[in-house]
Amino acid sequence: MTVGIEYYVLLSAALFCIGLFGVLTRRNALMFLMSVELMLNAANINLIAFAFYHGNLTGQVFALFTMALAAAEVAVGLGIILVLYRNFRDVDVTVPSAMRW
Amino acid sequence: MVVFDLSEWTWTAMGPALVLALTALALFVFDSINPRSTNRPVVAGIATVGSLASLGVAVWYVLAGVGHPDTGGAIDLFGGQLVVDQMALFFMIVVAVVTALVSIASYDYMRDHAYQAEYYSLMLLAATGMSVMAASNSLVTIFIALELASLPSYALVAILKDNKGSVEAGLKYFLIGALSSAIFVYGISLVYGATGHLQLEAIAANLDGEYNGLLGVGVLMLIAGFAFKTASVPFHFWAPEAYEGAPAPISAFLSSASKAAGFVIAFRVFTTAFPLETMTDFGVDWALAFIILAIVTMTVGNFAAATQNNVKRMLAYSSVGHAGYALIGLAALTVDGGELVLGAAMMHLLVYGFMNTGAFLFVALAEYWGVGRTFEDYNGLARQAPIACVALAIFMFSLAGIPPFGGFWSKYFLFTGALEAATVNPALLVVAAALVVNSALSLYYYSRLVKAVWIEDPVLERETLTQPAGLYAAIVAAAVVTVVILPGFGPVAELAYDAAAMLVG
Amino acid sequence: MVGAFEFAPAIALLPLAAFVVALLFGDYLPKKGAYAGILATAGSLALSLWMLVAVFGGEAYNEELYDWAIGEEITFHFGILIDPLSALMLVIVSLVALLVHVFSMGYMNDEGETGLRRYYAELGLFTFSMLAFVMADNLLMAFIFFELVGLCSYLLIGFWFRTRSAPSAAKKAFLVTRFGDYFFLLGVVAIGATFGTLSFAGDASFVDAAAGAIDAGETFHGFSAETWVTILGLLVLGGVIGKSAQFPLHTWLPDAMEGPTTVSALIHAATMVAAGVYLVARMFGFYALSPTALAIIAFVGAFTALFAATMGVVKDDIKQVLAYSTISQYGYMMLGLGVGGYVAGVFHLMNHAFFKALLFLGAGAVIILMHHEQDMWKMGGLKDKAPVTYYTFLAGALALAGIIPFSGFWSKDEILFDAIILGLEEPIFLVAYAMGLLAVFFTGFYTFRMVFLTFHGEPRTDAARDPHPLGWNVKAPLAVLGVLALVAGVANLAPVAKLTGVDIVFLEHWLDGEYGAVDGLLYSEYTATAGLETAYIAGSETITLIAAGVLALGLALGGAGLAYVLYNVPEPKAHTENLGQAREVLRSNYYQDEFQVWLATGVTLPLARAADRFDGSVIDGVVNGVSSVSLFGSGGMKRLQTGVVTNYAALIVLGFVALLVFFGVYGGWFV
Amino acid sequence: MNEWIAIGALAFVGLLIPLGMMAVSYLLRPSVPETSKRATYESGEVPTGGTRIRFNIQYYMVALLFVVFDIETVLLFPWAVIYRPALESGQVTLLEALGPMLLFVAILLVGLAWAWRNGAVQWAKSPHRVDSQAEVDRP
Repeated sequence: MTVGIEYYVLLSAALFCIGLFGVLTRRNALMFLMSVELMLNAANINLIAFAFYHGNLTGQVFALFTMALAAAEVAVGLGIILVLYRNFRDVDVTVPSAMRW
Repeated sequence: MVVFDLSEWTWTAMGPALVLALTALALFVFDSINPRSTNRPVVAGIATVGSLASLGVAVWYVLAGVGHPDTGGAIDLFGGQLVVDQMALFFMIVVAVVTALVSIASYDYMRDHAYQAEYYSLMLLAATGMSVMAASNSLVTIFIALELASLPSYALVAILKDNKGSVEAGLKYFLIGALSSAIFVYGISLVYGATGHLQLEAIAANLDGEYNGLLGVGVLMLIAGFAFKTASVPFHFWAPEAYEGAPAPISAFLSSASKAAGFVIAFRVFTTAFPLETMTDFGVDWALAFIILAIVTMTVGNFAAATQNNVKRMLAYSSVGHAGYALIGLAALTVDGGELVLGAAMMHLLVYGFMNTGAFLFVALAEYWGVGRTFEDYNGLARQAPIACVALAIFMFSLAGIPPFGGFWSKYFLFTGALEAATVNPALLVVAAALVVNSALSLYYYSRLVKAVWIEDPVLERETLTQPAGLYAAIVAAAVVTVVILPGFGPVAELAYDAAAMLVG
Repeated sequence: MVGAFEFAPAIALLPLAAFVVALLFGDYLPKKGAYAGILATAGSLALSLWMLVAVFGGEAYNEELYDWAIGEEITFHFGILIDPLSALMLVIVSLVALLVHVFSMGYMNDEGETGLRRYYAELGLFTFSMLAFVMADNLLMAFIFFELVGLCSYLLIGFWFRTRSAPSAAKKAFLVTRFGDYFFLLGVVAIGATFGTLSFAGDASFVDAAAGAIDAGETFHGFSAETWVTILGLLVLGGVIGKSAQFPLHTWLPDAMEGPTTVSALIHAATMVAAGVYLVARMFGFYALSPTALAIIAFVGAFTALFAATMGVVKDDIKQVLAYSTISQYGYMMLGLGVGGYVAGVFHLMNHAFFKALLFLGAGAVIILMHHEQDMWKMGGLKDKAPVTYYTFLAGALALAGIIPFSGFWSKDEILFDAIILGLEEPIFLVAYAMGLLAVFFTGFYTFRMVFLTFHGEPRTDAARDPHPLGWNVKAPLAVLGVLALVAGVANLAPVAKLTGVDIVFLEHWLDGEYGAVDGLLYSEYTATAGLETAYIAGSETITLIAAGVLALGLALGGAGLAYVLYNVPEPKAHTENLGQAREVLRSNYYQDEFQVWLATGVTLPLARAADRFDGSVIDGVVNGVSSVSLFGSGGMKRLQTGVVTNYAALIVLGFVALLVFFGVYGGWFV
Repeated sequence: MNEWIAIGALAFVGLLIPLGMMAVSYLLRPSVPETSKRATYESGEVPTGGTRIRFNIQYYMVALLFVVFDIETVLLFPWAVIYRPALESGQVTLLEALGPMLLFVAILLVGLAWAWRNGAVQWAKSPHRVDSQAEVDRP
């Protein structure tokens, strides 16, 4: 039984929305980051599913790149969260709000 | 004309980006040899020489006609993943110029900083990313280059580790950036789903109207990614904070080069992969999206800038406003063409690269002096530093679009281009009107700064101000170009129009 | 003679260099920069003469040198046009400028004036601007330098800016001429916009374009081409009327006499005022296309000639008399041009430049003699004490009055002749002719009234009894100009030529391209274009010629004779009382100033007040409202930036969803 | 669609059972809060300190390096898959096939060398040194 392409899209959309929900509600920087990773992986699901659907490998290869870049992004992000903690003694993303208006 | 044959070594067409990458690696190697040294002259020197070399190569290529229709047209690399044409070279020049100016200025600004080599190598890596963005011709390369440009930028904004402002800015920039890149890559996946390809020409060839909804959402998500990179409303929220909190040279770098790079991929993607005619048939009228974005961005940017008290933040918002002006380049594209207005947007980005970089570098100078951040703190600076303040006045008036300076011309061409396109699409009249209204408003807050510097009396007595050579050199160079670009506008305009014509035609 | 024209820019640039030198180093130079000016103008004169010789050798020059603004529709450039007309004018201007510079040493330096650095710098700048104006090959360049000479005039009239009257006169001159220039500017813009070119000559001249448009029967803005050309011509004429002090914009010139007399000689007699008339001559091909414009020029000129001459009759100040005579004489030139007498007009322009410069410099000499007294009633009997001044002044006066054989006679006679032959065909021009003719009488009268009051009779004050001595630098320019006033008429002895058949109409050949010329700028072509019909008394040219000449000469002699009777007595009395009511009218210059002041205060001021009130309440209200609303909006808009990154994410998502929904519905993706 | 109903039903039941049990127990149990009940349960040990303790920064550094370098292998993977077929096809030379990957690895090596030289893989002796080390890490 082949699963229809629309279900993959639905799955990835659900994952994307879960990630988005996390982004909007989590105040912990790490959770924020994880939520973003969810969104990226939602894209990966899409890419691989469509690669299968279209019968070319472009999407799969791109998914690999996305993963690598996501890792790099996490690395940079963790560094920033580290200095955030050092400066604010907290990893709550809503705390640093000195610059506004 | 230099006769230059790239047929054997086509990858050398990426020369400007390669030079930047090699310079970044060289800095890493240099720093690995003696990690504890902070040899500022050598490090800053390598960065400056590297970026100037990149500029030199790019200018040489332009003069030699690389990618020009007369010499065989655009050069495709790696199966069309990269393409080097005149627009690519044009933006490589913009990136290299800004990088060079910022490198020179950083020599003084970052004088007490511990991570010298890291700072410059991150900057050059980001510049490499931007340079590659200019030549990217596939959503894969675009995404990779975009991330290559973004990731070092996040680190650069937060590089003042003990400065709460810098860290806050870095965090916000990073979080919004991560969110935007997730949206962007999801958009890519949707476009891939709708067409089965990621290479831009292949996408255009495979638009069959089967999955319009998918395609439409995907295109909107791509727009979101570009809007983030170019700091366009509603993806601009990171910009005021990031520019305000970051070290001022980095603000200059991001608001000029990064923005230009964001625009170049937007130009390329939307003209190459999504021909307006086809897309309008499919119900995906992206030009309309850009019209809305342009108007909103201009208005929000300029209005928010009008009542700022912090100079850097004012410049940050004005940078948002200028993104709106440049968006006209895409908004005014019509089915019949529009290379004029696209070329005008490219010119605006070039001129902006000088005047905005210069303006932020003046802020860097003020921070170097430690005079403070608000307009009042800047009062009467002209008495102590007339040269820099003349340069500042030039930048401000050019940003506002006052005639003799470069900023006027590009804005003028944008305006006429929008009016011309309005004959096809009346909505552009609104855009043109918004351009005029916002320019008028922008004059208010730009001249406020000039007034503070030249007319007002200092609130407090200041000690004599030093004249850091690097910062001064960069500021004066930017000011000189902002002025002399007027007589030089012929060739610049020609190049921009050629580049735009290749893309649209 | 190859390459003569390569040096043409230097003609103008030399005085510019003198300006810079005088401005920067004037205080350290001997004579405060006078020598720099003299050297520069001498150089210009030499080069101008070279140009004259080159043109005489059959060459001409029309080059665009530098494009300073390139557009799609129109390109603005600087260029040089040297043809017979401009070559002649260059010589006149540089010669008079040179002589005035020399004279200035006597009039300004030797009299111990201060601020001479400024004086010579401004003089240099003026000479530069004037020469560049003369050489201009397009209307915009001409306009630029037209304005620049106006500026210099303003500066030099206000040279003694510490007095009360000089600054006010300077302002008046500036404003009145600017008023005319405003129309000129409109004309320049309109011509450029209509024809896409502003060149005087060459393949792409607006004159050709206009002629082509008329031939093709095009229409512009709902007007036929001919009407439109008339409108354009009249717009440009606005500048001419202002600059050449024609009615009704003549009121500034008498006041301009507040400047140093040398300035009056150079700027307000020989050159700048001539710029207006020169401009008409320069674009005569354009005016020739429009008989209406020509007729208006003729009537303005004729009326001004008579009107100013009558006012000159009652003036007591020697410079005032000369000022009104200047206005009057330029009226003659306009009359000449207006009736198609291109050669006559240019001829008079040349002669007038010489004899009026002479008279002004003579007046300057008299003022030196009189220890800076200008009231003629306080002079008298200077004839014996200053013979050089007297005889040169007399030569100028004879020329001005138009007494044969002095130069003024020949040119004025030619103008009147051209007017009458046109008037005989089209009687309306007889009115213009009559005004011109009548003015001859008044000219003769006031000229000799001035001569007799100044030089004849008994000295009436101590100053006149013991005049201040004069230096060589005062006498030499007078002598040169005196000779020229006598002999310049030889250039075009048209009546003699017609009577005797000897070909001595040198100037006519000169202007008709007998030697070098630029295509399209020829007298004969103008005549052909204008196509004015003429007729003669009893069908005979000779009779007409003699009748007109005798009539004019007789009137001039009559005027002079009346002056002789009334004023050539040891103790002359003011006879103006005999004029009764007319005296007051004349003395008050027909209440022109009062009228203009009334126009300003009675009409313009209330209008301006109303506009100001409108501006203050409605416009400012709207503007201030807009700005308050903007700033308020700005305050609101920046509150969007809460500083909390989660809010940003929410707003981004919200914005994106809004776009998504809008485009989804708009593009029908979800159907 | 039909075959998915079973899965959906399974998921529904799977969620319903634990939720229902928690709801029932919430309704039935008495609520008597006291200190020992609210204390953190640490398998019988007496809890000490807060929930958040600072890890040695080197954990983080090494972990980060691992993540970054490890993930780069995913980029090597597709290359490895096509390397041999590409060479056998004869359309690419050894240099063309091997060169880019060597370049890629070389760049990674530059990064690794830099990280090494900057002390990223240096193991700190005690947690106390970490903070001071971080301060003196750079002059």
